[in-house]
Amino acid sequence: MEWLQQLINGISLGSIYALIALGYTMVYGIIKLINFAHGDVFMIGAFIGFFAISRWDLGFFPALLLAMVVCALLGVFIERVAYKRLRNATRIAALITAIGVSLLIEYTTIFFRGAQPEAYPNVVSSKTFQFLGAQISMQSIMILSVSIVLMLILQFIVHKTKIGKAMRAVSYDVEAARLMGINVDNTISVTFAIGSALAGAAGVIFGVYYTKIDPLMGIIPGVKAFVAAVLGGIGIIPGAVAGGMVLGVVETIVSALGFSSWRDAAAFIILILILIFRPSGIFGKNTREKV
Amino acid sequence: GSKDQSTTSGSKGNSSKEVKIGLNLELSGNVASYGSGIAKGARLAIKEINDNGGIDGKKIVPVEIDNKSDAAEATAAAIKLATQEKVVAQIGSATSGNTVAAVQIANKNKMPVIGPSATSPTVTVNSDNSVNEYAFRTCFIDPFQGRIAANFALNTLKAKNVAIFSDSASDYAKGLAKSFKETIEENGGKVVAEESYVAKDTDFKSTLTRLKSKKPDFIYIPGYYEEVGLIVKQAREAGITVPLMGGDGWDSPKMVELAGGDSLNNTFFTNHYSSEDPDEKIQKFVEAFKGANKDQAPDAFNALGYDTVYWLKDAIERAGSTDGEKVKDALAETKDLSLVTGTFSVDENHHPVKSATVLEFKDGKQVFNSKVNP
Amino acid sequence: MKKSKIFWIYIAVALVVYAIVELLIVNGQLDMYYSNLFITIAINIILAVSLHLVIGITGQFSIGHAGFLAVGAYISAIFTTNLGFPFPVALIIGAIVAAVAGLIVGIPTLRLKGDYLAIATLGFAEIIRIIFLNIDYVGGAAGMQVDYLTTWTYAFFGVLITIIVIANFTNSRHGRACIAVREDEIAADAMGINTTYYKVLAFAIGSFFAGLAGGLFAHNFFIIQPSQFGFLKSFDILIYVVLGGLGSLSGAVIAAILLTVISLYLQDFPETRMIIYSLVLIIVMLYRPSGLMGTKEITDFFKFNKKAKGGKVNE
Amino acid sequence: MSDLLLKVENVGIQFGGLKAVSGLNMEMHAGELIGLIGPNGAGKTTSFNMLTGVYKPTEGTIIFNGKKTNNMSPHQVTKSGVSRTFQNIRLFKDLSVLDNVKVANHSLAHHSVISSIFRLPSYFSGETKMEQESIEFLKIFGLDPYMNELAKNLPYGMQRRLEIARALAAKPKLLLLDEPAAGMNPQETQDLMGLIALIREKFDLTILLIEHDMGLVMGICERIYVLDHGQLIAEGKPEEIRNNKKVIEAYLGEEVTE
Amino acid sequence: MLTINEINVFYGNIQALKGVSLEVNEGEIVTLIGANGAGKSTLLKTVSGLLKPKQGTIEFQGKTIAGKAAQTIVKAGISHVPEGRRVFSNMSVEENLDLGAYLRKDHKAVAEDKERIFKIFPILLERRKQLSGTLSGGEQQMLAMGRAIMARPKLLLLDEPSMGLAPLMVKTIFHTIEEIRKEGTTILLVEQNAHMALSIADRAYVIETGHVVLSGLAKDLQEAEQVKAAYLGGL
Ligand SMILES: Nc1ncnc2c1ncn2[C@@H]1O[C@H](COP(=O)(O)OP(=O)(O)OP(=O)(O)O)[C@@H](O)[C@H]1O
Ligand SMILES: Nc1ncnc2c1ncn2[C@@H]1O[C@H](COP(=O)(O)OP(=O)(O)OP(=O)(O)O)[C@@H](O)[C@H]1O
Ligand SMILES: [Mg+2]
Ligand SMILES: [Mg+2]
Repeated sequence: MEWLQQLINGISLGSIYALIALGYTMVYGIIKLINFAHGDVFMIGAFIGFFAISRWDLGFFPALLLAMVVCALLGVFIERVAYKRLRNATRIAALITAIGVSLLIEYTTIFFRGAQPEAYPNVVSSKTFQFLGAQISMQSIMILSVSIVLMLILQFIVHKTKIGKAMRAVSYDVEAARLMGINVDNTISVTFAIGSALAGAAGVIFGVYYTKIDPLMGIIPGVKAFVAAVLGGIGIIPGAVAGGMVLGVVETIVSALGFSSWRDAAAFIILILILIFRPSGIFGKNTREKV
Repeated sequence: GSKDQSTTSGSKGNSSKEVKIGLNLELSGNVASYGSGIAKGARLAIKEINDNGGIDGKKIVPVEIDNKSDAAEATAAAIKLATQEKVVAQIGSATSGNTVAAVQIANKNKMPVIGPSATSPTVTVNSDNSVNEYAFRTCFIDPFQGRIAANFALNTLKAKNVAIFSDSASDYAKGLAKSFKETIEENGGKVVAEESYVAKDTDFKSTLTRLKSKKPDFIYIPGYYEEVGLIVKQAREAGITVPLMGGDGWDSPKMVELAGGDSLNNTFFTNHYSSEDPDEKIQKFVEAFKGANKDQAPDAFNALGYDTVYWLKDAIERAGSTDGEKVKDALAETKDLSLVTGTFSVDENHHPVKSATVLEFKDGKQVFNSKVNP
Repeated sequence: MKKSKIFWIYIAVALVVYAIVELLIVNGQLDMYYSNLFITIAINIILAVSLHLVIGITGQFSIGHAGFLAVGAYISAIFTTNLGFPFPVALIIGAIVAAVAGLIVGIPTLRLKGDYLAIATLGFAEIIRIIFLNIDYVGGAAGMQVDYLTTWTYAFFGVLITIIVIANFTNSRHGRACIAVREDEIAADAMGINTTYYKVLAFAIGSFFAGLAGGLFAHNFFIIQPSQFGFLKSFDILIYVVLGGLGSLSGAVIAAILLTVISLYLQDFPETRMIIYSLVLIIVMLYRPSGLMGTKEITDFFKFNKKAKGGKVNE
Repeated sequence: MSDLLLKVENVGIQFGGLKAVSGLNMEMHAGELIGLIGPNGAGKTTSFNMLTGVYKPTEGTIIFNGKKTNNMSPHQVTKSGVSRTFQNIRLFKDLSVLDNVKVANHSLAHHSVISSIFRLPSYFSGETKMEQESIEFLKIFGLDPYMNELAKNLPYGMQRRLEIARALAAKPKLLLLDEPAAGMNPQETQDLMGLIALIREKFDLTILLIEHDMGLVMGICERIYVLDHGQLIAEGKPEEIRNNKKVIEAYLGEEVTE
Repeated sequence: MLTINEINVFYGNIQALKGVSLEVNEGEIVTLIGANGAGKSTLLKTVSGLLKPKQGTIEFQGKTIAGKAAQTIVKAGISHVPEGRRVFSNMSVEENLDLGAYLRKDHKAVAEDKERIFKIFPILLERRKQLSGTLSGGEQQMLAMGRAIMARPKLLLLDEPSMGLAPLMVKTIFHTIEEIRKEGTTILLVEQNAHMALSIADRAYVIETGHVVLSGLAKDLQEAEQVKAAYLGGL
């Protein structure tokens, strides 16, 4: 029973990682940018949700929507101001800029409201029910379903819709995409908007689930989401969910065995092992460069 | 770095009409919330003192430096405060490690350092038991709180099989856990499980599930409210109903918001004071702090930062000088000084000797339970 | 042999600078504040230059350099503080152990490419940090108190040796092989270059000097804690290299100096410090995406030769 | 005929479900100049990749100079004496022209890392030797005036030539050229033919080349292998190939244009 | 149909086109020949909006297009098959073709066009689901042309379509070019294979180091000594 409970714990932790990793992998998949600011957009989303619920008395869903919209706009703004100029620069230059943007968001937030944490109000039922002697909370079921639904939607958008095809075309060859009549700037903006809206949604859900939010809350989940995305095969949407789950379950198992102070190390060890045996992640196709 | 020329005149800001005090704090980086908590308390105290005419007529001029929660930066900041700014004394840092980093600098430059929340004994006492002349602290030392909690668990709550759940990335939490464990075992109790988490974690369910299966009748959770709030909430959700207890890191109005009032029933913590204490000094502080900080109620860091400034003021006044050596002596000779976080004297190891209060949460309110004298 | 003469001129200039600073320190004209600043700059230069070899020259996207810094710091601290070895010996042992750690990390991970390599190196650095966090012998989270032994002399010669070794390595057939790996791994392989060997070699040399910097770092700050070696520290080092200009050794040096000074200066603005710092970072990258120096070296401006970088040897 | 240099026995490779090459048999003797032709996608480049260790054949053996090279990595194959150019030019774009050649010269000098770092005498002699030799190669290709240019700044035709120079600097016995004349106009192609003949003489090379320009192939190759759908469909002298039914049908088309 | 007037184009400080003027009439095949680096590709890129001319004008069907965004120019009816194929390598052959029709809304006609392309290039049908990055060089060239045709352009810009193709394929490609022209598409063709290009073109321009040095009817140029010597080789 304890182990069933632990498995459930692992999956609910994993779905949080999956949720954040989805937006990460989406942006990465299209413009190959390790968007370190993703975790901070996630944080902003959490705060927007917080203010919406506790100061402006909105319900959970309106707050979620508001956070997604604001984050989408923020994401587009960041892209236009900070990343657009760097499209032709080295990837590493864009990475440094992303680190800069991440610090900027974190410390601007601290500047305006301080570094102390905030506690999310209780808006979604935190009921739990019993299943074979294990406890499952309504909230974790909600998070898991949200992650999976979003994954399906994203997968559909990217692979089946016109804008999705445009996104993929842009990701492989910007110039050739232009020649197809694709508006590259808009396509990238849409990508950022979707990715950032996902981050915002994840922020609100995170806040509701774990209660505590603070201006630096995005750093660790940001890195974990990156790990999850890479585990699954970066750029691959179902991979983000799978990677998140693997990460969540591994961390839980390590803690359950009594090695909780090693759990981050274990997460990275799993990552490295998987990469050694499958250098492009669980779902990544190991396409060798054709010479 | 020669920002203001007015202070380049050598003798420690003594000559002019001001008293320079350095604040070497974690204002960014991973423990920014502790450092800025101290800063808020200290700023309030400085403002009050200056509004009331300063120290012996001299205004306090704070020099704030952000050490980015990093010991190397804290060292550099201490050097700057001592050699460039030539402050009378340094307040900070929030963590023991960052304070230790400044201590050698302090000794060399005769600049007293007071760590408002540097709980580790090593801040003031070296491994060879010699005392660092210029190092002080405002808070309890770790072993003290751990001992009180252990006695409380054994004697008041009649616990036998206890568990410990502490922050392995915090020397504070580890220090408390260590003395708690020692005291429990010396007095016939049994530690059935010892688990740890890492600061900034948000998900503790797996370890809590594991703890639950060990069936303890009391769990000691030293750590800071940021994580403990979540731990208490998740523990109750996981069906852990036994009493939980922690130290002064629990003291924050956020604790109730994070954990929820119901979850906090049957939890206890040791603290310097109770913000619910009707004592005039305390209530005055709580009101003033709320007034200055958008109605935010103070936490332990705020209170300690506040008290540290007043303690320093007291010492400078008693020394009648801003000379580092004299201030240091005055700090060491502090006797029965009454501040918000208690009335204390300084012992030969530069530990403040003050009584601790055990508080209990009842429906989201901190309720006085008992007082333990050192 | 004209080039080797120039080499000696550089060395002579460097030694004169060293002597002047040392004199000022001994005479007390430069107080602790400045000597600490110079030592910090020196440490950061060593870090920047060592990572420059890995990223700038060999093109391997490593973002876990702080891990090797940590190894050097802890190992050398153990050898001086706990075991009573002389400081220089401890420094070398720290560097060697860091190089070995570099080999252990490098051999399995350097098969990975690009971002996969990045996250793997970041992961290894975190693992190293967590290991120290869990070892009570080195104080765990509370950290380890270390004797204050680093002086301007140690720091200066650390920098000098690092730069000479890495510059000489770069300007040899071995360095060229590394650059070829950076430019096009498949073509390099087809030209008979053992790409794995050179990647691992560059990584080990880079780790060695990061370890050296770690030794100097540990003994300059009284205390070391695992939290000082997190990935944000790795990013700081990465920023030196990229901001200076990928592939430019002098760029890495200049950026390390500049950013250390800026960071120190910003201590006076605690509230806005990180905001200003991040804005500087973003603006520099936006307006000079290839870094301050691009791929040029400072010597290029003295037009000793005007060749593409990495190909400077024609003594 | 002189010694057997390369023997390819029943070599094949599979990518997922696709058999890109199968049952390939070839023999090359020292000093020969041989063409490898075939329709697009026939598996020519893939065969090169197997010969140079970039791909590992899933079946068969490759014996070069008496040694089995199947499982060697590319740099080992190169050291054993096979070097190549690429269909899509793969120069070290941000290196100077001279350094491009020096990279390929890598194994000619033997000064160690230690000797480089400490600038021991072997370093100076080794580097000097490499530099002189590299310049010699550039001279042959008329590239010496551009030796300090970045490779990416060269015009296309020169880049192709530089790639050949670079491949030669690795001192191969067998040189593999993948569409060396692609993107060249007829005049430039003519010059290239002369150049190939020249280096072959001068360096005692055996050459295998892939090319779609029939003028070039028929003009200089002594023997030709024809691949189609991964299989050898013909082998012989240019005359024979030109009139081979299968080849005409699969590759050349009805009237052979020149 | 297309009128280029005195354009100057730069890469940074390097001037690649120096006052080039050129005209393409409706229904024509115009070819552009010249040595490597003469600026042929640059010219095509400028027409399709990938580069912006510093000076000069470009008009397409009476409307000025110089400096417009590439997607606007595609919409106006110009399709460009770039040098080096530039297929979307991690997408399947079919998806590449679909992207060619990105701006089109007439789904039925798009499907028909796709069938037609599979008829012209049967190998593409065979490789329909294969990722285009793993196609051979020649296969990719066919795909790139097919993709451009999918846009049903009025003017097709072709940059060295015969590069790297087998002789039979070269014939197919040139045959296809003529076919496409017959269906009413105007073509501006850049070629190294000057023989073939001149044999199907109506008119031709010779371009050298950024200047147009010669122009005229294709069959006249075929005879011109200057062209023979430089571009037709001694064959
Ligand atoms: N890495 C790979 N993965 C999958 N298929 C591949 C790979 N490399 C080559 N192929 C397939 O193998 C076949 C042969 O390709 P190859 O490049 O050898 O052709 P080629 O004869 O060189 O043609 P061309 O003259 O057009 O260059 C092609 O159908 C190609 O799609
Ligand atoms: N991205 C670029 N940056 C700088 N210079 C360039 C760039 N692209 C082309 N050039 C230069 O512009 C000139 C014209 O190049 P262009 O590609 O138009 O030639 P081309 O006639 O198409 O030659 P080819 O037959 O080799 O395709 C050349 O000198 C080339 O070096
Ligand atoms: Mg090929
Ligand atoms: Mg061209």
